[in-house]
Amino acid sequence: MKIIQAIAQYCMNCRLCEINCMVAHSSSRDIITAFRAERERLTSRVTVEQSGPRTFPVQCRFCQDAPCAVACMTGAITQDPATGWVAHDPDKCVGCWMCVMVCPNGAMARDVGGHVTSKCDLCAALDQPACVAGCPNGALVLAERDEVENA
Amino acid sequence: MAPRLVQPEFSVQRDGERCIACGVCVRQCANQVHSYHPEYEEVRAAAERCVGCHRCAWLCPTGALSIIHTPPTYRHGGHWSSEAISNVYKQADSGGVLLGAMGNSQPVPVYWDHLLLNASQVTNPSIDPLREPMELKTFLGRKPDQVELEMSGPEPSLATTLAPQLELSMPIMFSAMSYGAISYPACKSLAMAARELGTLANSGEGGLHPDFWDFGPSMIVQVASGRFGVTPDYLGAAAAVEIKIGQGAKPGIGGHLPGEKVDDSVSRTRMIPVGSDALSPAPHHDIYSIEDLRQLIYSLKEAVRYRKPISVKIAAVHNVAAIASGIVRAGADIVAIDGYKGGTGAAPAMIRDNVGIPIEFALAAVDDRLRSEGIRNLASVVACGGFRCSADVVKALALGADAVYIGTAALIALGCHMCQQCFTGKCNWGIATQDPYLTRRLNPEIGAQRLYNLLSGWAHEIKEMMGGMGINAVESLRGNRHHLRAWGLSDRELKILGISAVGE
Amino acid sequence: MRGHRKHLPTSKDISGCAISGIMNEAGERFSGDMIIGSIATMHDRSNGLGGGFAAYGIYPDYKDHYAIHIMYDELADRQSTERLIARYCLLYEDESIPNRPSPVIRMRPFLHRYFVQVRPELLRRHSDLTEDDVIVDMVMEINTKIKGSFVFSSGKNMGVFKGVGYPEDIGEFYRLDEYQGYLWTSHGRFPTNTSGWWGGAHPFSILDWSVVHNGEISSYGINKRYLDNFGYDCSLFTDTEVIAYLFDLLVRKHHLPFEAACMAMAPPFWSQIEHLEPRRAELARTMRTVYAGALLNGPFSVLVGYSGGMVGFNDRTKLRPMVAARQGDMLLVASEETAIREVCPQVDRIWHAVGGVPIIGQLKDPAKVLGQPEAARLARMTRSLAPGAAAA
Amino acid sequence: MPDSKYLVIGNSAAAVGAVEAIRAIDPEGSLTILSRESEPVYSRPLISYLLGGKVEPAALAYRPAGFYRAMGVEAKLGVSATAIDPAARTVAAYDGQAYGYDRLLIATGGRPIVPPLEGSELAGVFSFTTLADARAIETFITEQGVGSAVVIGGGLIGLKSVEALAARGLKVSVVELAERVLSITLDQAASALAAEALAESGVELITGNTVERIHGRAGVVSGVTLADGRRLDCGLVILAIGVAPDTSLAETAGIATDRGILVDSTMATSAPGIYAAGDVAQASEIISGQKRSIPIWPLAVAQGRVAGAAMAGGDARYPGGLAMNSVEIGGLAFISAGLTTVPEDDGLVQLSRLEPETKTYRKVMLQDGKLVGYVLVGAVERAGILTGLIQSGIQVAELGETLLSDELGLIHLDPDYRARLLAGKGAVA
Repeated sequence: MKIIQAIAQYCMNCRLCEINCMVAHSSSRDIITAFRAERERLTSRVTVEQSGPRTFPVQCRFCQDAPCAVACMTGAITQDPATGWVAHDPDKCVGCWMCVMVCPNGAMARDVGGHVTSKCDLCAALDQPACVAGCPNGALVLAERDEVENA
Repeated sequence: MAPRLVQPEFSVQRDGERCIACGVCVRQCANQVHSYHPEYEEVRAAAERCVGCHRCAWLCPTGALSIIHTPPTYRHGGHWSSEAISNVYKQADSGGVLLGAMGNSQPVPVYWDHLLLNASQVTNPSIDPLREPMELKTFLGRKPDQVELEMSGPEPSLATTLAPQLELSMPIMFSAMSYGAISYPACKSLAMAARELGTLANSGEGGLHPDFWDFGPSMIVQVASGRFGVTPDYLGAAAAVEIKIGQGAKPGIGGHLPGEKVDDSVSRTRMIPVGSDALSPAPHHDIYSIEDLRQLIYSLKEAVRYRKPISVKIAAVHNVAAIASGIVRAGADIVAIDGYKGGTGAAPAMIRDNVGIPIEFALAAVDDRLRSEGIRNLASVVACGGFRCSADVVKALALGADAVYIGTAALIALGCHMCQQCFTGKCNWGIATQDPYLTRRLNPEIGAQRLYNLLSGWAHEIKEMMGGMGINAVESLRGNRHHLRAWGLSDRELKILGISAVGE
Repeated sequence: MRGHRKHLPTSKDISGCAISGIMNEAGERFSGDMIIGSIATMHDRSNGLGGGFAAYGIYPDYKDHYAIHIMYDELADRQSTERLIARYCLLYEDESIPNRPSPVIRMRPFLHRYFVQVRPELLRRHSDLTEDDVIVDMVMEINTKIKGSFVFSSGKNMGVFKGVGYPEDIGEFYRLDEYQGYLWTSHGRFPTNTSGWWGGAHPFSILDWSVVHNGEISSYGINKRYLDNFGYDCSLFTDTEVIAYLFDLLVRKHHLPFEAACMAMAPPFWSQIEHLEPRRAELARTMRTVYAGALLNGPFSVLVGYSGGMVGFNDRTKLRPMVAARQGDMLLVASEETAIREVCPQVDRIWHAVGGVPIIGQLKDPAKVLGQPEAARLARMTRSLAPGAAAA
Repeated sequence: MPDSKYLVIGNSAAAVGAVEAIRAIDPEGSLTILSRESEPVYSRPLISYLLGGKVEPAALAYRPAGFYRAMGVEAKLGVSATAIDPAARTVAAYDGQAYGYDRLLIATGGRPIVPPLEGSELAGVFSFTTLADARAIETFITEQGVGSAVVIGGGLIGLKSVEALAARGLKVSVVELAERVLSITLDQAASALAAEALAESGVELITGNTVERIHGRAGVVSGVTLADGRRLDCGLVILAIGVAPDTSLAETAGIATDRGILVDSTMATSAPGIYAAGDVAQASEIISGQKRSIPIWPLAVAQGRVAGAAMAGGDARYPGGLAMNSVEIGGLAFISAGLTTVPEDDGLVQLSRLEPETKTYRKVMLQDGKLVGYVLVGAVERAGILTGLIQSGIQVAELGETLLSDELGLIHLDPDYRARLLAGKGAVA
């Protein structure tokens, strides 16, 4: 399956990926409305990490034997053994943060307002993930998971 | 010390109804104009730091930002413009030289805009480049007067061997911009685009980063007065070598790369210490007259075993025609003339705005002079200095240029917004900076594609204009001043340009 | 302005045209009737503001003399002109060019011809000069310096006859039916901006080169400046003049065969060159690179006459008409097929010229017609580059 | 005799992990589950959410309805196994049947420790480890109109029940023998924050004390007497002293046990064809390298998967367990893993930062340059990265204080390790 790859050398820390992610997963899907009326629930599923001048975004890697799916005690997170897809059902999530505890990528975001976790869903409903589409510098691309290169 | 008298030039206007305090502007402004105030959950601007680069406005996801040029409006005085007054304040504040970057920023005449192109009507059909071949291929280098054929064999064969030529898919190259003045990704964008387009980029005087040696066949390397990064391998890597005598933006003075822009990589490429200012002397210290230039030209020809053309680049100055003639006679295969509006990463503003002559006249004078001396074919003439669009290029070709160099236009394609602060090293577009936080902003894949797009667009326009003139090969446009007419110029200017007035 | 007055134009001549050329490659001479008949069929391609002919082999008695045809505004201009000629040449004969007054030919200049040879002492004094060079210098000097004089023909055993009018009327006027030549070319003109000066009619000629041409050369501006580089002063602002000088430069001075000269002027496209075999590609690339300024761009068909034959060729995209036919020893080339059929109803072969590919007619035995030295010079000019090289 | 290729005793995390792993390899082999609980597999940790009224009963389903059918499982729910005969490869069950097997998994989990305490037989005294417990407590509270409760034990189960009871509006007292709550999973500072959070939610916390006896009236709980003689009135007592591996079946079958059933890295026990996984098993632990029983959900699933794969002929290996816990107390999140307090021996480096005003606390423990444990309170977002670092065993000493930063990211980590993570290959090579 394809996941999102960061081309770190072109990540410029604008963090529009985070903003676009929040808007894409808001109920209004309108940036101003989302930030005005839904601020409490806005949770970016992608995090731009920074170390000195270097930055790059990290989001769910759809790991083999995804530890979040192993750890999830409610069955909210499940992994399709055939495709590797890791799904998160917020309706089943109770916010126990077990997945936060085990995700080695730090890619499980806490939606504190809704007391659930959220994770990258590759914007399955859109043509391409909002972060990829909105990256102004081509620093986010879709790549086969097995061919993802280091950031 | 009393407060500075210089006033802000820009106003940062933030639409409160649209700002979501996402902080993109805060993170993107290297001049620290924007700052987030968590206690009020709002972003504010320190407009006095704004250089008008528009980076924040471009990236603001809600379009909440407008950067408005609001120079101080002193009482209107015809002679004492606001800029003149502000410049006095600046120097009284700082005691320094007024620095400028990019090209001349004064509202001086643009002669290209006084020239108009011809098109066919009735007596001659225009050619549709979408249907007919339209050739822009250009060869730069020394040409003999004639081709000699060996007639003794069963069929005539070539007895003439051409001097080394640069083959360009179109008569447009990227002008010299050094690694150091511009960033690694900017250099890479230019090199990648040049290779993809079948034209050439120019290393400038900053040496060639090892990563770019692969692009050698698409590069001209410079030998300038500082000799930065010049090694036999450097000369060997490139398609051609250019001796830089002068630059249109700052004729008569050397180069100055501030130490802030000399990071580890730049230092290794230039072979100078990290953090040291890279100072190119005003003259080459081994060239004090034309015969010395000849020696350097031939030294370089020896070094490249006569396999590559040697170009000499000069600034367009008053007696440029005679100088160009001397350069051709000294053995240069290409003469590059950089006009008064040429760009730079840093130059004293007084020099930039007041020294030299416009490329239009310099080019016309050089082409005429070389032809009148019967040596026009001995060297190709490359014009540079402020080409803004394909029509400028077509006019330059018609005036007599074999090709043009574009610099500023290329940088604008890469995102440059002409804030003219290159010398600060804080280019928010990742172009004229070595700050690793800023250079990341230019993805060379995108940059190269944008350059490719720009020149593809220009090439298409040039073909359309040529087709209109009934010309299907660029050599028939080159020096063909019959397709130019001028308006609003004096007889004397017309005479120098060698063209007729509109209606003639 | 009176039409017969010398009026060197100051801006580019633009005109449409008819051209025709007929040659007997065996060197058999025939009367000017035939070429007049041919060009007359294309009456509608011209508008009465210019017509002319070049005829080769017409002066057998003076075949070793340059025949200088001059038009004078006033008889008074003769004096200074002849003094100038005398500086360069020895005069053997001179006369008014015979003509037949016609109601349709009006306001003509005085037309005179001289049979001359270059002063031997000039050649001795300037060892690098050929007698052709001297004649060219002389013609250039007369045409640019003397206000009322214009040399319009300067070759050996050939002559140009031209004026303002329809070509058939001009032919009638010059009594061309009374001349015998082995090669004739003709031109009917449709100018759009002419002053109607006789000297502005075509053919244009220098030495034994004569050029008739149809079309507008969009590269004119650079061709003119290119020729400037080599000392040619293109004072007539006509494409024809430029083509003539280019032929003179490429063939006479640079010793290129016609095929190579045509390749310089109408080269293959780069995309075609890429597909040539390497040696020919290199030749074509070199020709294009060196002779960039000689490339004739824009639509044209042109017929170049010289003592050894004629060369017809088109622009490389063939935007102007040119038809050629052979019948026995005859080669006929014209803008339209009718102009051939009219005078030669049955032909062995008739074809449309291919863009950029020259149609070359040449005397089969030039030594017999022109003498051995001239034949040797011409042999080089007609060497083929390689089968198909120029055709690419 | 109902024979199966695969027989699983137990029906929780480890059992489901095993079933799914078996089916990933062998879609066909017959598979039977024996479960002493009568419900389909449910999320055991959610029983406190159910009792607290935070989720509907339906939310407890750990796998969708039809899971057993989809997996081709014969689920014998409410049928306890009573004995294993390793020689005969049969399991005797409460229904009188002997279930034959080719491969057997013991996933019986843990049993609550019920101390010999006077009054523990009274109505209103409950353990809190099963859905049945939760339902019984809920019924009891409703029927008896219980207004206050005493929870014996300040560990995870105890505090979970406290959270649930408090959410139902009961006045709750917690009695913890140790000096602080969550003494096994948290360190002093974090326990203090937990105590603070408990206090803020109106819970009475009594530490360094214990219940001596439970009082009753008419067979129903009425209060407790503490060791210090204090008397607390209450209508409900929850025994949450701890849970022990339910090894009884294994022991009687002669399978090697310690605290739990001893297993190797494929979860195989000492008996051929018999595997154990989950809270009942005692598998290796990565920091000590010893076999330890770590009764947490993620490890139960992971062990179940390894066991299932091994049973079906796969070659999965258990990388070793790591103790870790995530709990919220009064809305404050606590996550910890590995070593959380400095043991006696030296060689441990401890970095910590406490910000009382924001109720955040971060601590990491390093040994030989490797991360061996952490405690996070409040700001827990980076917990997983730390967990991964412990599991990977890579050197992190040079990260220093960055380990305590909210900005800690893959960007700070060893490039090879980062590459592995970004390619979805997980923390353990």
